[in-house]
Amino acid sequence: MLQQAFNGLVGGAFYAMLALGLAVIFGMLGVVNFAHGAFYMLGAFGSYVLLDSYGVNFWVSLAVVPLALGLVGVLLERLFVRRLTPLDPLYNFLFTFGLALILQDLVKRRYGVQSQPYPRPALLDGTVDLGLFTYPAYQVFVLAVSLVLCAAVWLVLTRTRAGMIVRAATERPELTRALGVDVGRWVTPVFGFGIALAGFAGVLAAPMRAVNPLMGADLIITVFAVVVIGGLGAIFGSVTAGFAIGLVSALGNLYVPALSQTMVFILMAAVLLWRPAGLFGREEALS
Amino acid sequence: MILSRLAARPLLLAAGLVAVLALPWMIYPPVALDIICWALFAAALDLLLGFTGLLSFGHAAFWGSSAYVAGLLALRAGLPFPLAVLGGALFAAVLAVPVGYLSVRLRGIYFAMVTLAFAQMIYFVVNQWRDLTGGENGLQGVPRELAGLDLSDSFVFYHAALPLVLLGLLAAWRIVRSPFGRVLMSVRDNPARAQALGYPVQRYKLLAFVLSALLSGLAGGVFALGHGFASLESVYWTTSGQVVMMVVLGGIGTLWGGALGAALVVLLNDYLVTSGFEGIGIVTGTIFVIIVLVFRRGIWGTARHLVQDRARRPGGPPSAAGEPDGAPAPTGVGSPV
Amino acid sequence: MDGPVLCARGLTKEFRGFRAVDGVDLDVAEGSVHALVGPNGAGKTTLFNLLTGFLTPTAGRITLGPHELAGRRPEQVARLGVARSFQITSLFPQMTPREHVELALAGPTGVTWRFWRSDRLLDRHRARAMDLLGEVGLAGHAATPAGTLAYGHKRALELALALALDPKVLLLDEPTAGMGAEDVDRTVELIRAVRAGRTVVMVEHNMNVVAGLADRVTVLQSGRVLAEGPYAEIRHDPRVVAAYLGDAHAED
Amino acid sequence: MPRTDAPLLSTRGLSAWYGEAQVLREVSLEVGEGEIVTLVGRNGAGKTTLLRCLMGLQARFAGTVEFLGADVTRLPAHRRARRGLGYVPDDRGVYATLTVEENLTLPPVTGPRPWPLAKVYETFPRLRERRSFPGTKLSGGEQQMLALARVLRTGARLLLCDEPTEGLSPLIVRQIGDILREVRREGGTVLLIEQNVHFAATVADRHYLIAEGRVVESLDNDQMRAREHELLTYLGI
Amino acid sequence: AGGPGAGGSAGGISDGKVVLAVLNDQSGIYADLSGKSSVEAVKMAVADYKAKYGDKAVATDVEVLSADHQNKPEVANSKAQELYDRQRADLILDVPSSAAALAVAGVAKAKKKIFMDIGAATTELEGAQCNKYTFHYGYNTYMLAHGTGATVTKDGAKNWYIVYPDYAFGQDMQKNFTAAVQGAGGTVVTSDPAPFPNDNFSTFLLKAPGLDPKPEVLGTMQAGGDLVNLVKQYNEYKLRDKGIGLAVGLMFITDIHSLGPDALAGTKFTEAWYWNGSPENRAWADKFQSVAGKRPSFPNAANYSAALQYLEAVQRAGTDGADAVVKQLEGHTFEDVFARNGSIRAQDHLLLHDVHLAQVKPSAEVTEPWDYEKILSTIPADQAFQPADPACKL
Ligand SMILES: Nc1ncnc2c1ncn2[C@@H]1O[C@H](COP(=O)(O)OP(=O)(O)OP(=O)(O)O)[C@@H](O)[C@H]1O
Ligand SMILES: Nc1ncnc2c1ncn2[C@@H]1O[C@H](COP(=O)(O)OP(=O)(O)OP(=O)(O)O)[C@@H](O)[C@H]1O
Ligand SMILES: CC(C)C[C@H](N)C(=O)O
Ligand SMILES: [Mg+2]
Ligand SMILES: [Mg+2]
Repeated sequence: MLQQAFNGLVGGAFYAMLALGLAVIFGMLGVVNFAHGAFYMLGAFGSYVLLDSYGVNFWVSLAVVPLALGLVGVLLERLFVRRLTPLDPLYNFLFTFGLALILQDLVKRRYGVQSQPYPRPALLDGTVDLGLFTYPAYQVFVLAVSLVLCAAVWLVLTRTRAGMIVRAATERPELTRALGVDVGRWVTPVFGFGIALAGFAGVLAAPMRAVNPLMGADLIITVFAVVVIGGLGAIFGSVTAGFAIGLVSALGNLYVPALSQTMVFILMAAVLLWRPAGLFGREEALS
Repeated sequence: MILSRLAARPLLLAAGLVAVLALPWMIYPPVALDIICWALFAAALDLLLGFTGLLSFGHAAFWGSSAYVAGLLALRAGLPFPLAVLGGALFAAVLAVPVGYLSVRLRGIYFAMVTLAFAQMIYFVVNQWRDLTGGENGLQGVPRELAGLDLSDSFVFYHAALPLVLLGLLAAWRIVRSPFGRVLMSVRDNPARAQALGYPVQRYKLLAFVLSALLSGLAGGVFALGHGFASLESVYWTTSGQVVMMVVLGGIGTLWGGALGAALVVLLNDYLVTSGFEGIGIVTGTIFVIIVLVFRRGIWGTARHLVQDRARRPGGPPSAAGEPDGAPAPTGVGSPV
Repeated sequence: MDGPVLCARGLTKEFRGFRAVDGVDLDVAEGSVHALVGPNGAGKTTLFNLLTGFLTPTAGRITLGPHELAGRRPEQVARLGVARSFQITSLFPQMTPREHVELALAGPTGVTWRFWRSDRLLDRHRARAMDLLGEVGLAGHAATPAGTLAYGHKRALELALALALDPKVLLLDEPTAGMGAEDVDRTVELIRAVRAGRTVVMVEHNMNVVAGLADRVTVLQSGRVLAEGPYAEIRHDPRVVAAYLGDAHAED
Repeated sequence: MPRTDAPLLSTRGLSAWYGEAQVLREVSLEVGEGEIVTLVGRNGAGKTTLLRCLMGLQARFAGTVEFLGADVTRLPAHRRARRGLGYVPDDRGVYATLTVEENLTLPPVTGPRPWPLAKVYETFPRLRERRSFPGTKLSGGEQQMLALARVLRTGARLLLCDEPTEGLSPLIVRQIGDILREVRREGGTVLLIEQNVHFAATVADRHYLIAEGRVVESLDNDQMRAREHELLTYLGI
Repeated sequence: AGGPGAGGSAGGISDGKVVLAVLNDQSGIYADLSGKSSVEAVKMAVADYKAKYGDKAVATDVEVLSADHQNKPEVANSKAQELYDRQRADLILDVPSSAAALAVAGVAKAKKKIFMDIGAATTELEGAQCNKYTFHYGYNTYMLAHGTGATVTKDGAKNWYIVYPDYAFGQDMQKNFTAAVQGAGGTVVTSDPAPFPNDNFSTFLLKAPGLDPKPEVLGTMQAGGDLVNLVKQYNEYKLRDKGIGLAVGLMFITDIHSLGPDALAGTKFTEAWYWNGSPENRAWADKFQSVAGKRPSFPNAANYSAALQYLEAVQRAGTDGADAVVKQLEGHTFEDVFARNGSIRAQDHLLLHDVHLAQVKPSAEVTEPWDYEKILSTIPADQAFQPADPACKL
């Protein structure tokens, strides 16, 4: 039971990391990034291609792939997203939807739909004894890294100057400019950073999940539900909801398997009834 | 302006009617049937997106659930084709009540995400409830008959279905050009103002949602019976995405544009299926991205814009299509959605 | 002028601990023009939002004759006969003034639920709509999309919309804001004309307008009522002078 | 204070619009180094809009703005701030998601004589007391102090203050007056919007009278005092 | 090929042309295991047929078409109609994904044209939804479950824990597997439905060792990406070391390639055909590789065989009239590179042929690319498939 709960947290780690990226991008730019799942997939594929074609190992990929995807994000923001942000947010939603289709099919065309092999890094091949039970080392690693990452992003956003600027720019972009902060210079990297987070989650997923072009497509919809539960734009809420949903679905699989797929959505409906803006959401979600 | 409108409308109407009647001669009847079904679906979605300012990304739930219910009514209860379809549409409308109730309170993008999630929930239910739905095998072997007449030939079925679909399109048009539709547009443009005028905005949105679901269900039911089965695909989120794409391609808030978009997407798909090109998503995705970036009015909207004088009232999406393509939003004021 | 038609008792609105409106008691006498003045941020707009259901009070009661208004939604308040204009013009940019007014007139009749009827059903309100537009001087612009109207005309349309609801109580949030001197005069005349048989509450920073129109003035400060009385009286009230009108003003 | 030859800030033919409403009409004015200048005029006259134009926040405008001898008309807001324009917005502009201290340290230092944090806290002890509170948990008056303290900390050469005394108790108002005079003593310059004519006359060197988007008159302190009554009626209060 | 109603016409080749259409998934999840490469396989069959009969060939002009159904039953349905009606197709081949296959079966019945399904697994095709013009060729859920379930149980793994995806294919597999295990004297300790699609199976993997009695084998009915997820995680939890073996309900060689042989080494499964299973297979696989550029999966070979047997039937019938060809196919027994001891059962049009129990080699034993499998035993044709379902009335 304890082990199952732990296990749910590992699953939740991916929801949390993806929800975090979505929330950062949304909180800062007001963009709901439908292509987030596609970038998660690209993260996993990127590390596969690096390993398969260039022999680059997992650890290097973990640094390089998110960085590269972050740059792609920067380019996207500069070239397209920026043009649409002054308009209704729906346009960026639709834009990223189209983008997701393109990215997914490009990978499909190049590598096919079959899952690609990606081994666990040798260092993390074993199991670790956690006192109460032993557990695969890689999963412990994933959980630890995601917790650290979410905490770090949270800390960066709450405690550092960068985070302060991001929060300030989100709250009052115009005034923040008037106080001498180049908000635009921060927006692009933040978009890139959100994308990099998706890529990072993808690299982490490669050794334990099927690496194929479709891996992000269904996941992202569940993550949307997670983010709605947590409160869109609420970073803390999104991350917490991510871990919580992981936990709930692991236990759901165990006790009520028939409901395990719909559970997230039922939870979402319940939360919406009770708190229409999500658990940690602000009221601006409401009309 | 009034005069040219009066002259243009019957002309366009006649042209549309001729096109629709000639369709199964010009293109393969099952494809023609697909086109009119999707056209109705797109019009139903546009009722929400273009005229109420709500982007539903979960309309597959209504199209698909109606497909299953219509299929079951024909298969298990032996209902004749039009009754089965109406039953499906009614079911979709009923389903839309709780879904709409929960979603309609949320603004633009939040609304889109929540409808998407609800639709995914319906998808899982249909997938798992195998005894009723056939699960991933789909609901197969749905008969099509009317008063003892076998309609399984698609050319015949097209003509049997056409009145229903036209009725649906007419209904969509009527709703848009009704007192109710006027309120919807005012809600889209300025909900606070509509409220101050005494309109219960949420309830109007909910009714619009239900009507849109009803018409989507009508389309989905015809589609299912036309194919002789209902499949999981019909409740999958890609279906929701596809219909949004059709509306955006045709032009948000143009009603007929959706039909045009539907025809183009269906024909393009039909072509790509045998073209040997493996990246259908690349083609459709690229077209979609270009439309969103460059021709936000869509095909119909751009054409109408070119034909009409600028000063005339543009029908438009929540905020952007009112201004020139690519122009930034008006100074200072955020969009109301 | 009879007894109060619109009353607030202990009306309070808190935003995350911040009291924008703090225990306001307000009595608006039937048939009067009641001005609400006070420094920016005093809570005037918030008070309007409370009175019209756009905000739910944290505490307090609002009564309109026999009806309790607190907790009702905006459209319900509007249906009970309280109409408002917005401080910042709030219209449907793609609709013509005539369509605006028709929509406002049609609301109470219930025809707007009839999605199966032609929108020509709304034409039955055309004559009345044109009358109203004439009253506010917009007859010549009845068919121009509102988005392209001049600012002063938009303000006039705001007023026409409020009038179309045939309200018992008309709430005007800075009706002369953004208007040139002539427009201000015209609007003052207009309000004077439409006040017959109605009660008007208005937020206004222009003291000339207040002096010319208001029977009573309530001065708000920091969410509380600082003073209340006829303009001639409160303009000499030392607290009002200190909080709002300024020291120098009392001397004249 | 005498005016120096080249004004620190000058505008020529500034006009501004919101939608179709024109709110500034051909405003030309100058502020010399070391001066305290006020803009007076009734609500809605366009004073705030004028400051927004100077700060680069106004979307629709025409005309030119020169600062430190250079044309900054096309410069975005953050670049102007970096050149030494400090802004106190009329809504105080306190961040809810930042603590009081973060609110103070957010803007970068841009001028020659920044106030160290210690000095800020010394001047406004209430801010020190509440430095770890979210900014908007402060009372209105405290928020006003915070907004002013925030630009003092940047050491901006020219402070653009939009009604910095609004909602403050008389005691604090007097303190604000002292601070502004101190800024001037240290060589700083202030352009100030002020409704309180009395206060304006005690603190400022010169006054621009704004009505319906125009500069109708430029007055020195003596003229201001002499014509106070006339002005008040003109201002419409 | 003929227009509507041509099904009954006797003698000769309608339009002077025989048209074979491969309708399958060329861009979606099944694209890699069949897809366009099966079109190549069918062309090989045509060439072999022509080479065999030369001037005596009844079908002198044979055209091969292909279309992508994108795994959408709606598309498959419309396209099938169009292929039969407009493209004059006499035969539609492959159609993976059961929903699409059942949809096309309906079209074949209505148009009275032949459909030979290879890619779909459902037994409905030869059960309640069977019809005169539809043939199921290669494999089905019964054969997969029965082969692996019965054999592995007989080999000593008595206690099973089954995890299956909660949708039609998985539910079918679970039912068939349980029957097979029990029929062979084993026990299914528990079977759990898993969400589909799913990328986190740890709940089930963690639960496995704690079950009572402890299962000796984990039977997974997942396919494609889900299977890959499950196996990766199975290895992470080191279940093999804990004495829980792995048996897979449905596995294609492409899946082994995805995971790498080591991830699956020792795993048993039922294989309809293996490219390196015999010298003949290998020879054909070499030929295939020279045109398709890769090693064939069993659906590739099955497509070849189906096309070939269809053409042979045309040859025997002397016509491409559907009814005549069906008559030739029904009950026909034959042998080709795919179908050993092949026969087409007349009652339900199911192809019976020898299938194999295969095991994944560890990479140490892999001597050349794609050489992943070891054939353990052959399940003879008459035992590999279910008896004809009485629900099927042709
Ligand atoms: N939604 C809100 N959330 C938090 N605070 C609010 C909200 N609305 C208003 N306030 C605060 O309540 C106070 C009163 O605001 P209100 O708009 O009522 O002032 P007002 O008297 O109408 O001012 P003005 O003359 O500028 O229109 C202000 O301090 C404002 O910041
Ligand atoms: N964002 C806006 N959109 C539309 N109109 C605006 C906007 N901001 C200000 N206005 C209008 O522009 C005019 C000038 O406003 P501004 O804020 O510059 O005046 P002000 O002199 O600062 O007044 P106050 O003394 O009330 O601060 C006013 O009529 C105001 O209503
Ligand atoms: C090709 C396969 C994996 C089987 C497929 N799921 C079917 O239902 O037939
Ligand atoms: Mg106000
Ligand atoms: Mg101002």
